[in-house]
Amino acid sequence: MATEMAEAATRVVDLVVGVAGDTGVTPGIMTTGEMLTLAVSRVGYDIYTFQTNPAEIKGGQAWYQLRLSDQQLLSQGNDVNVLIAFDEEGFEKNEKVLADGGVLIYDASAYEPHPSREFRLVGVPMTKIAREQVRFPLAKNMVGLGAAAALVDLDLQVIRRMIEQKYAAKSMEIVEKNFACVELGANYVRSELGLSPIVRLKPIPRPERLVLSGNEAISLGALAAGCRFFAGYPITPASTILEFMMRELPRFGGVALQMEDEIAALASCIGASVAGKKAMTATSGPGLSLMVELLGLAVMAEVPVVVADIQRAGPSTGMPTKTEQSDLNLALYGGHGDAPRVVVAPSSVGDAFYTAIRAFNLAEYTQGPCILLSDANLANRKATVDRPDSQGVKIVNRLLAPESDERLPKPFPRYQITMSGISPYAVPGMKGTYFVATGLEHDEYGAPNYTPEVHTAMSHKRFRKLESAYANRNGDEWVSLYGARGEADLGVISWGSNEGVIREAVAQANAEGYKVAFAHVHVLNPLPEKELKAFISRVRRVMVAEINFAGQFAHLLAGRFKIDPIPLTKVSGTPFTPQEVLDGIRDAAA
Amino acid sequence: MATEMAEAATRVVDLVVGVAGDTGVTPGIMTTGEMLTLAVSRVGYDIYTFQTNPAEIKGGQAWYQLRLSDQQLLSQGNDVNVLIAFDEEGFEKNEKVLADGGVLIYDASAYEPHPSREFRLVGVPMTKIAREQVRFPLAKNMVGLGAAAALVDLDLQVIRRMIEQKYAAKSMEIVEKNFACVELGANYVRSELGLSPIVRLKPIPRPERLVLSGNEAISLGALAAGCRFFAGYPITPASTILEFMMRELPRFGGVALQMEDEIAALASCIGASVAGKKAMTATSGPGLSLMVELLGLAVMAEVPVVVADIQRAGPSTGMPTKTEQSDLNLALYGGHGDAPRVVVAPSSVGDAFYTAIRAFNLAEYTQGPCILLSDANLANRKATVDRPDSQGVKIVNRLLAPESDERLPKPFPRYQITMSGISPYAVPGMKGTYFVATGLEHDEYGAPNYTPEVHTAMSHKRFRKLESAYANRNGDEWVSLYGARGEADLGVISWGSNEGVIREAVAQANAEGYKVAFAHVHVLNPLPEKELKAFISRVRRVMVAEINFAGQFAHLLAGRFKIDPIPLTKVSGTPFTPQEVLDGIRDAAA
Amino acid sequence: MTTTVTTEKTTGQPEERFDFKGMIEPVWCPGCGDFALLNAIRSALRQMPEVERQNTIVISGIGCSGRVAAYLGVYGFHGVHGRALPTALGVKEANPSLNVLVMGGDGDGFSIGGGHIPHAARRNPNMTYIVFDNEIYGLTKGQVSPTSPKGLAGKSTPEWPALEEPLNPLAMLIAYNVSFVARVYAGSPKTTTQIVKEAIAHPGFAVVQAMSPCTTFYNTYKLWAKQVRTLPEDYDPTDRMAAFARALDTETMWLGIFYREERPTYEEMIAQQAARLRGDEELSDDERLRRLIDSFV
Amino acid sequence: MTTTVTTEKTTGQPEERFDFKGMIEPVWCPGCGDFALLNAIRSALRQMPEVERQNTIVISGIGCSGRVAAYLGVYGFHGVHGRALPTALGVKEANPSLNVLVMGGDGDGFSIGGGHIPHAARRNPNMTYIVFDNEIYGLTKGQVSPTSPKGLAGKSTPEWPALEEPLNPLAMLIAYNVSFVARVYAGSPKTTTQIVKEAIAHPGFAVVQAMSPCTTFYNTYKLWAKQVRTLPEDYDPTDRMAAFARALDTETMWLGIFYREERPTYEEMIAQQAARLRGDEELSDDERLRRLIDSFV
Ligand SMILES: Cc1ncc(C[n+]2csc(CCOP(=O)(O)OP(=O)(O)O)c2C)c(N)n1
Ligand SMILES: Cc1ncc(C[n+]2csc(CCOP(=O)(O)OP(=O)(O)O)c2C)c(N)n1
Ligand code: SF4
Ligand code: SF4
Ligand SMILES: [Mg+2]
Ligand SMILES: [Mg+2]
Repeated sequence: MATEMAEAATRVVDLVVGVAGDTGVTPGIMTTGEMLTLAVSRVGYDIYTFQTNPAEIKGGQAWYQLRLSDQQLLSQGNDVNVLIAFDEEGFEKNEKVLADGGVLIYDASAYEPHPSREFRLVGVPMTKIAREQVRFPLAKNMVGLGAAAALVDLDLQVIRRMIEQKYAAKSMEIVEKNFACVELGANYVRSELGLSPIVRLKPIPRPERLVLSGNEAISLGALAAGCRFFAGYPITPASTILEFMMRELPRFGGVALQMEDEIAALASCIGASVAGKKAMTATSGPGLSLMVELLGLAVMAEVPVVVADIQRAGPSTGMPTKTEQSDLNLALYGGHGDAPRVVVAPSSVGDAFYTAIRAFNLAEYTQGPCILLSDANLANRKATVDRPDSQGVKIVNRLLAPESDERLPKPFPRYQITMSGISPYAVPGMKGTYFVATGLEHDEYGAPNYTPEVHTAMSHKRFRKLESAYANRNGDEWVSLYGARGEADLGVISWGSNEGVIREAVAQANAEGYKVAFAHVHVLNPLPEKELKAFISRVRRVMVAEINFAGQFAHLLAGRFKIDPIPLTKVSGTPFTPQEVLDGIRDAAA
Repeated sequence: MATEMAEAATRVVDLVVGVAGDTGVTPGIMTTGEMLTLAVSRVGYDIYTFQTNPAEIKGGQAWYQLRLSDQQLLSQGNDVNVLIAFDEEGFEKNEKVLADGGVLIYDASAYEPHPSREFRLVGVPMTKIAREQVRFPLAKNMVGLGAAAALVDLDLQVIRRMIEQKYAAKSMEIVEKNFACVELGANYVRSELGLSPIVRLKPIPRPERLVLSGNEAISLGALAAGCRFFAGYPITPASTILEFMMRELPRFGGVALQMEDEIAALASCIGASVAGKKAMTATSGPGLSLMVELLGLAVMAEVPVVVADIQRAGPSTGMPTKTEQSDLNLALYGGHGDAPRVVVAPSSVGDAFYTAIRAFNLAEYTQGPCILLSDANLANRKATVDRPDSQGVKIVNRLLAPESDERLPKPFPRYQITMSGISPYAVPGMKGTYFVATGLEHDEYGAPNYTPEVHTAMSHKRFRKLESAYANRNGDEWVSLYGARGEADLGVISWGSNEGVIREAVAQANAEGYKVAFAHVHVLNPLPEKELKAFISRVRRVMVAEINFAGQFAHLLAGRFKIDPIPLTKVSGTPFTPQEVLDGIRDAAA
Repeated sequence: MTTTVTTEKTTGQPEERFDFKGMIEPVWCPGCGDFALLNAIRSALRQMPEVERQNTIVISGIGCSGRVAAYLGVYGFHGVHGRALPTALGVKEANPSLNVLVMGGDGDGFSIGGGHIPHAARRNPNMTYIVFDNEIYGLTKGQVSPTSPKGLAGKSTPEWPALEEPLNPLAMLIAYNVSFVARVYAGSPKTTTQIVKEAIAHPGFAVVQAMSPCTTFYNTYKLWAKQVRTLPEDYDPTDRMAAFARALDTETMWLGIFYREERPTYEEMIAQQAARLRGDEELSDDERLRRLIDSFV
Repeated sequence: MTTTVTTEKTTGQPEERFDFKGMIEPVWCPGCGDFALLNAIRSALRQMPEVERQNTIVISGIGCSGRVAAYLGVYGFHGVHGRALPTALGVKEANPSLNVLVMGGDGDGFSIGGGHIPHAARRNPNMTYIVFDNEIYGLTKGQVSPTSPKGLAGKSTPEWPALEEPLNPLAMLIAYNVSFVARVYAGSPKTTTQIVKEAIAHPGFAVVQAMSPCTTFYNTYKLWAKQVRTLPEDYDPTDRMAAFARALDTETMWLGIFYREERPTYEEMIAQQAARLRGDEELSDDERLRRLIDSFV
């Protein structure tokens, strides 16, 4: 496994930069972070970001965290090495994450920090420079960006190109003013303060890579999978998928609709799929809750459809801007009656592209709903990813019946009982294969039928389809294994966006002498029984890590494999840090 | 336990009567069964019915099964001893359940049966008698009823009183004609055929008891618990609760509304509860699916509300007239985020009254939603039950804050963190206790708050409330134990309407020499851990019996107690028969 | 339920056309108005040579009327209660060449599903929605519906007659600016066939309120026979104010086309916008995707 | 978010009345129209001596506007998106003595929650619903709403301007026969206060469309300033046809009371029916229950 190597590789550069402040006072705090991210990535470094938006509608404390390295990054990191804090509250709220001896870049015209520990203080009069030297006070954040660039020796021309991309369409004057701020910030650090860089981000020559957010990766994956119908309803943090699809799908001859609510959104996707198109909707918890009845319809009527649930902290409206992995139970069990469905989860930004494809493949293969469980953390954060290999990827289309001879009509067995449970589908428009898709229990021809025999046979069929999907996964990796091979003292199991963080922690733990293995599960239903059984049998104790209160995945595994896992849970609205997982491993191993 | 005695008691009378036919051809097939049921109950016998309605909107084969005994009845029984079949299809469809040597009463003017086994044939020209002798062909079912009455030696005057109760308001002529048919049917059997009764239902002197259906028992229980607001939307098999409450609640100073959909129904119940009333809605699977988002709101905003889900066979529209216990997962997990709620299930018609009260008590105690899981089988079937003891029952009301001094306003800590998790509630109208109930994460005062500390503390609080309910159950029996005491070879665990059937089968199995214990669980969340642990520890193997495909309860128990239970499931849309459970026990013990 | 097969004739002359009968027989009660509506719709379809069996799909909700999806022998989707309209929108926009018919009851359409109508109207998809209105919940056995008259004692609640004013579906549809609004009556099959044909032919969103007595739970044959009247000859269906006035006149059950207006269909607008977005360059989907991915470098 | 306490004055003379301020400060963007509406509503409440703090409850949906439930210092319920109306109905029928105010956005009320309005209208509960209409989805950052003008490019989809016709909320409300229909504008605070007072005083279901520019995502101050006009002096709000005609005139943003009618409230009808059902006999609930149970012997 090549990845094991990467985990062990020593990093020459590994730096975490945090940007903090009140967006009402300093507009563009997120832009500061994003530009730094893009610039760093342009010169060839790996990036991995994490951000929290304020709860206020406008204004409020925001946080943008960028980790960068010359090696592959698996997590947002732990402590921050450089903190850019535009206001005092921004500093005080985040002081605790600044590493001992770290660098604090602050707006010296706004406040004087009173740190409780030893930091390197880099005071730059950002407001003053922007107002007095450039007469553009709005761009004080750009002074901060320049200061940071100087400290990491980043080529300012790369930043200039970012600024041009963003503002050139508006006006070149704005470009010039913004860049002037950047230059003045950099100069102030170099000349006035006479500081030399703490690292030098020399360009690394390598093939260009993408900088994507999780939601962008899901959207691109959907397009690659052949999604040609999308319907949604705005909701944080899923709206950017709706917006992406509204913008791009028409270019691919598809249709994207903003519907009146989530129920209508899923209903229209089901309709589009009945008409033969690959269809998807994207929502977050409250929307998924509303879709439950229609999920059951897709199961019963056997209609392929992908539902992306970008989880946020619940229950109810909860904390819309915070992350959580607490919709697993709803994804698995949301539906009255026995309503089996496929559930998959992307593990990283790069993986989100392939997971979207997997979701479509499984929905089309099983002719039923597939829920894709991402989360707010993955949705918003950016990471460098290799150009996805859209050619090499396998695309599955639903099994189609041959068009029949119109003059020899026979009833079309849309719900034919087969070994695999999969029955050939006919697309409206085809001749001779008329059928009625229905949410009533039905015989093979779709006629309502409430006999014990038919209900029993059809219940089996609906579950069997999922088993067939597992049996036919053909080398598609439903579980990724990391860490110790063979017998291990501890086996960590996780799902969703935690993969990278846990890989990092597990690598560290093994480096410290613990014997820890890690299984990351990509398909949550049907569970990859064989792989997990094998994993469980070779570890002394299982720990299940997830961002929710109840230990939802732990409970699922306990029931399925009759094990008593140690839960490692977190309910703070933020992702795990590698340190937290490492601490968990140490506790469990102790 | 007195019940153990009853199980062992020998029955002098134990008879199963089935009524079958096409309701389009013979109207009043259900009425035939119902009248027989009421009459038998009036003379002091225990009754237990089971019925299936045709799938057609009008017409189609219906089935009404009545078991009667001089001892307590726990199930609908197995084979039928007397079959009244009005048409040939009715006979042929149900011939298989008629016991060898059983009695077939048939309409000799409609068909001649060709039985494949040995039965006692009682042909009565029902159509002819009704048409020619009474000139009231509509009442041919009454001729059948009379014939059956003669065969069990039932006092015809009791039937006459039933007929009067039903039709006297319409016209006495109809009463007379109906009763004439009954008498002629009875006479034909006695005089023309010269048959003597197969049993003699002599009146048993005992206190009058009620004949209730499950839905009636739930409705009455809700009224006894203090329910004063109801809102619903029609759906089979829950509509009769809506209709009951619309009829009766206004008399109690309450309000019952038929809303525009299930979402509006639960929303208005939540609103009524916020205003201080005890509120309930009733629905079936599709409706519960639609209520999922609002269930989460009730959890987060901490609003007591009872949701009765009268399960039918799913998924989706499924088989609306058939029974199933497949909404357990949805009841437990239907909600995004970690959204704990109480789930209870009535085990019999008599228990449904008390379970409704328990549901309200737990909803009010925990200040959150309580889902009551009944099913189509329980909803419709009638049973004799003792007059409920509405005086002796404990009624719990939500914890209220004292009205505060208006001139000393302080913020009211609606969501105060307490040991039990329960915070005092203030009813709008009270002075000085203003608060905003909210579905956003919030601090103790209800102000939105997205900090890790608050989300963690509030998540704990929401779960802690359920633990407190369990700790404070105060002698309320959350699990009923039957069968073998001490060590047993097999422990059956079940929930919902299966209790009686399994008790009967377990008693039989123990009589046959097996060592079987039975734990019936009344509260499914929070699970009664202590009782179940103790039960599990004293049985060699656990078998979980339930009417669904996936073994939903079995999976729950497996995860919670790390056991590997034998599932005994059924997906035919009908309840277990005692024989089926007995067979399951024998297999498991073998 | 037995599955019987309707033998199909070859297409060709109208009289040889497919009879638009499904594999299964209706399960409705004797005398139910839905039979007459079904027949009238069948006749309409048979009389429209442009309607091809394989390109027609009926999307229906849940209710007695919802069963109709299975009775026309074309493609069908018998979905869940109240969601036929957004489901149908998905079908139509996914494949605009399909002839999409939506059917269901007054409860399905105006109660649980009522929120979807104005949003369909805003888009004006070229599809036809026929609401089988019996002013009652048939399938669930006689509860009042949103069009039940005030004071109606639903079968099951005789002592608690409805306190609610009935909706005025036509007034609502006109306020929503549905581009074709009509009412028909099961007791007038010829007009029904005629108006259903016009509704299907209308290029845009057509909604037909189809009055259909429920013989079992609310038998309105006699009542409605006295109330129905055809809209006058000189009635101008392009006058929205006049249509609204007519809709408010609830003494008479006016039959006919209340309102019609031709405006671009949603499919047309989408196609136009898509063409603009795609630009002139002929690109394969793969190539488009590659370029899109490249924009994230 | 900090929790600050508003000190409360003793009730008494209007100027000494509770100021209807909540514990927490609004989180809205600077200049948001919701501020002006909030102030106008506050003034209305302060000027109505019959409105008592402890008997007033605000039920709101989700959206920027939905936050208002916490800003008035009375009882509040900030529920889920789109369900404020049926929630409020439950509150009102459970305790008719409460003064029930419902508030939320155009998306909340006309999109996801739109299906509930006609059914509230049918019942005519005595409560007031104020829709903060900014013709945009504010909280979710600028997507088009059902009242957005056709062709509006939502902030996030500049290349895909809305193809849908906007709803006409007033026309809909008049078709639903809402018994009090009005429109106000955040830029006209005095009229707003006046009309909100009339809406609250109206014995029945009152709906106020309250135009409220979203400075961040769709700043309509300039546009609307040109469009608003107060309904003429001689306008007759009891004429439903005239009201409909006025609603269809979308060139002008008419402000004022479009329609009002007094008819029995739902609470009154329920009370009447309940009295009839209970009969004259004075019975305790226990006794009633005993009798009901006995009827099942
Ligand atoms: C979500 C949901 N709620 C309720 C039902 C039960 N239900 C089935 S049909 C129906 C209404 C029937 O009335 P209508 O739509 O007028 O159709 P009709 O039977 O009168 O033709 C209802 C409430 C359901 N199937 N699904
Ligand atoms: C079920 C559900 N779907 C979506 C959302 C996300 N959401 C929050 S507010 C809102 C709409 C906001 O628009 P509007 O109602 O007009 O209020 P405004 O913010 O403009 O005042 C949406 C879609 C949600 N909270 N719940
Ligand atoms: S119940 Fe009424 S609507 Fe339904 S089939 Fe029978 S007559 Fe028709
Ligand atoms: S986003 Fe718009 S509606 Fe929301 S607070 Fe800001 S200005 Fe007001
Ligand atoms: Mg109807
Ligand atoms: Mg808005």
